[in-house]
Amino acid sequence: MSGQTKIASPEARTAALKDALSKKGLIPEGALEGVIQTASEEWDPKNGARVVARAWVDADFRKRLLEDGTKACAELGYEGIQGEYIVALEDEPTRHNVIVCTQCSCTAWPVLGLPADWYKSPEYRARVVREPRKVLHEMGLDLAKDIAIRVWETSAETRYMVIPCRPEGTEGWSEEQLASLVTREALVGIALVTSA
Amino acid sequence: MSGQTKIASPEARTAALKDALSKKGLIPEGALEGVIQTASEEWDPKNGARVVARAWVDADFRKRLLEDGTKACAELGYEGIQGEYIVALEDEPTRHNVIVCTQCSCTAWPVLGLPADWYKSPEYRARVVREPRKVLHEMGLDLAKDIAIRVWETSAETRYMVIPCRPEGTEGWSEEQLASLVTREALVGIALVTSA
Amino acid sequence: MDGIHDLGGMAGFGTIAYEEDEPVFHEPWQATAFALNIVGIGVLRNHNADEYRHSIERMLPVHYLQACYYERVLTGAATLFVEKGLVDLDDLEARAGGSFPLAAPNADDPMVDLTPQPVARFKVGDRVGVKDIHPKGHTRVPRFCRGKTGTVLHVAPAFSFPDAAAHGGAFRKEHTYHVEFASTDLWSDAGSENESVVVDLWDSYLEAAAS
Amino acid sequence: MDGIHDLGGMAGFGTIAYEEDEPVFHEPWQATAFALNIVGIGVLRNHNADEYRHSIERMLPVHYLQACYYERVLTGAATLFVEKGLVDLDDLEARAGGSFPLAAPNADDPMVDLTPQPVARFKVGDRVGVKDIHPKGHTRVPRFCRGKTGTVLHVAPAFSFPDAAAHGGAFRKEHTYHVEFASTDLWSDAGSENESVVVDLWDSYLEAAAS
Repeated sequence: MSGQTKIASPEARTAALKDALSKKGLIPEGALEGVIQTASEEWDPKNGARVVARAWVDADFRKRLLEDGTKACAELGYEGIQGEYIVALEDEPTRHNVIVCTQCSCTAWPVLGLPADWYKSPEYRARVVREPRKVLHEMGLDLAKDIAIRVWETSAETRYMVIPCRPEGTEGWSEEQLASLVTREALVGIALVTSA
Repeated sequence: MSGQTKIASPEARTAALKDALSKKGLIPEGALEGVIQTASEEWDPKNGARVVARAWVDADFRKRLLEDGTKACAELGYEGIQGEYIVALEDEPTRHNVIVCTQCSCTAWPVLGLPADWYKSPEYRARVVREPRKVLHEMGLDLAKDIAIRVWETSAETRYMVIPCRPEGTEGWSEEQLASLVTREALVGIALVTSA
Repeated sequence: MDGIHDLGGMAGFGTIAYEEDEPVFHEPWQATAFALNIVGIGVLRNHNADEYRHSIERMLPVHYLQACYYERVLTGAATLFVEKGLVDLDDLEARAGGSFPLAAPNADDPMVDLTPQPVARFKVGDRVGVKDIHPKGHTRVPRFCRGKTGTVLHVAPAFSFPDAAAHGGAFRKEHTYHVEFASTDLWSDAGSENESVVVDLWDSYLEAAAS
Repeated sequence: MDGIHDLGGMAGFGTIAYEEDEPVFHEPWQATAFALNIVGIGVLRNHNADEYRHSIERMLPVHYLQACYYERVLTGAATLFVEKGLVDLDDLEARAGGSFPLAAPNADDPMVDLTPQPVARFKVGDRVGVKDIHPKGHTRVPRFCRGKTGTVLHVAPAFSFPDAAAHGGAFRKEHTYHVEFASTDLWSDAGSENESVVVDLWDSYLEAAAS
């Protein structure tokens, strides 16, 4: 492919690509910074947590969320790239949902944020479809054998989010309090929500 | 797996394994040297070449070889480990045979020798079953579309060898002369035998 | 393509490394690589998301497994910028001060013949079979469910068909379906009871199955 | 196991590197590693050939693809010497002056239930289907032919059944068959006319198919 033998670091390669495009005037001013800001600040699992909390306290919203996740998330201002078709998956006491993208690493950026490294790892992608109970166990979530597990493979344009079961002992909590319990892990289904 | 972080070289790891077994007195004197000598000197594609040449000049031997490759090879003294069940595959003008072991790198050591690196490479193993004509072309063997290709996957205990077509213009050649034409590549089917 | 990216169900992988309170980006170059690709898609229109996914799939398998996610993003995006002529590999390598491994070229004849299905053929509850196709180019039907039978849980809107979009094929939209497969159907008697995988599949990947 | 070793048909690999007049061993350690494994099998009876093959299959995928053949041999053999207690990993690493990556442990429940077939059930010309099994342990039925139908070209003698032999299962012998599969049956319309693959398959991997 080239006369060079030593592979440049990813950092040097990234700088090279940026410089080569910039030198040709192809990168509009502020475009990269804008993307990075959106990715770092706007796309946030706290958004998904707020969606979940709202669904827990507002039965009408929950119904709308299950019927049209995209529109319900947009009500709270969460929409856009990789959020064009959001489907919310409601956990039940007897059925647990977990999300993966085995072929790349798709996820619902506006509500879940950019995915964590574990989600993008070959280990998770390879294993969770074949042995979800074992994978969840290794990640700290023990599910009894009689709880069914549905693994959702993000192979097309649907972007999933999990609505975990509301933990006991949270009756009367505010929406904000509830949202603070919902972790990014719970939104993908590798953890439950607890009030402890 | 260990507190060590830097991976020792394969050379250092091999020496470590040899030393650890030796220190326990587990390696009989001369055992390793004996294996290495056999692998380096006895298992030799020249053996397979002699089998092929014999089959070309001796119709009875050819018949025995096709009926029971193991026994026929043993007539010439080629037998033993990884030669317990040898099947010879005779090329025809309209059908070419090529050998692979996709899952490891099995081959008939007594007649073909230990396989070359290309045979053991993930590239060959992955590709030759799916696109043999293209692989052979890349390796210098162009087969017309009307020549059928059979790829033999060494997935069990059969060890294959190819009997290539005898090249034209070799009428009256001695068995030894003919054997000198048969390359290790031809015995696996990535090359033809030519008299040039 | 039946490539290394199609990891679902592959055995031999170890423990999943989990980092508490992981940042969005671990290093600034990762953010830049991510942004370069997004700008390449959304602003420069250099490539679309399907071409981008496939550019990563075309990485050599050992490079794919060695690279972290953002190195994969970088490699895929850079490959497409080079292939479309916006930048030159020699220039990139000179700037980087070392070699810049790209993904391998696209396959000849990357698409298989699948009849377009503009109208949803299936409904919730239908049993569907996944065609056993092996396109040389981009496809979004994981190998682990090919040839398998599942049940439609949900009918999603029509979306651009990726096998075509990744290779300049005629634009078409088809509904996708959330199809549930029992683990024991996917992995035979090495599967597990009470576990299933739901795969989101375009209409033309599917055929009707006996219920 | 559906591991990285099961490479047949996987796309994305590049050109095959070919070396003219290649030596049997490129470096002395490769000869030693090879011999250590042969002695481990044939003299020490530490392990059998099926355990050995599987020990290599259990290498982490990225290590598998990075390693040359003899590093795979070394890793597999060392794993089995450690697992059987003949040597100690800490001792090996102290001697090597660095870490000594081994293969991952065997899976729990490595075998699937296949009825032993002591008598050859098929004959030349029979159409046979390959069971779609996915054992977690060692198996010698490549993934690319599972679920496919082929034709028996040859009936070989009975040999030890590897899925059992690799995991201390009850010893049994079964005939193997050279089964020919058309390329277009294996890879659908991405296969090629006038090409076929012949796979050598144990009896219990197979079932009768309509002709």
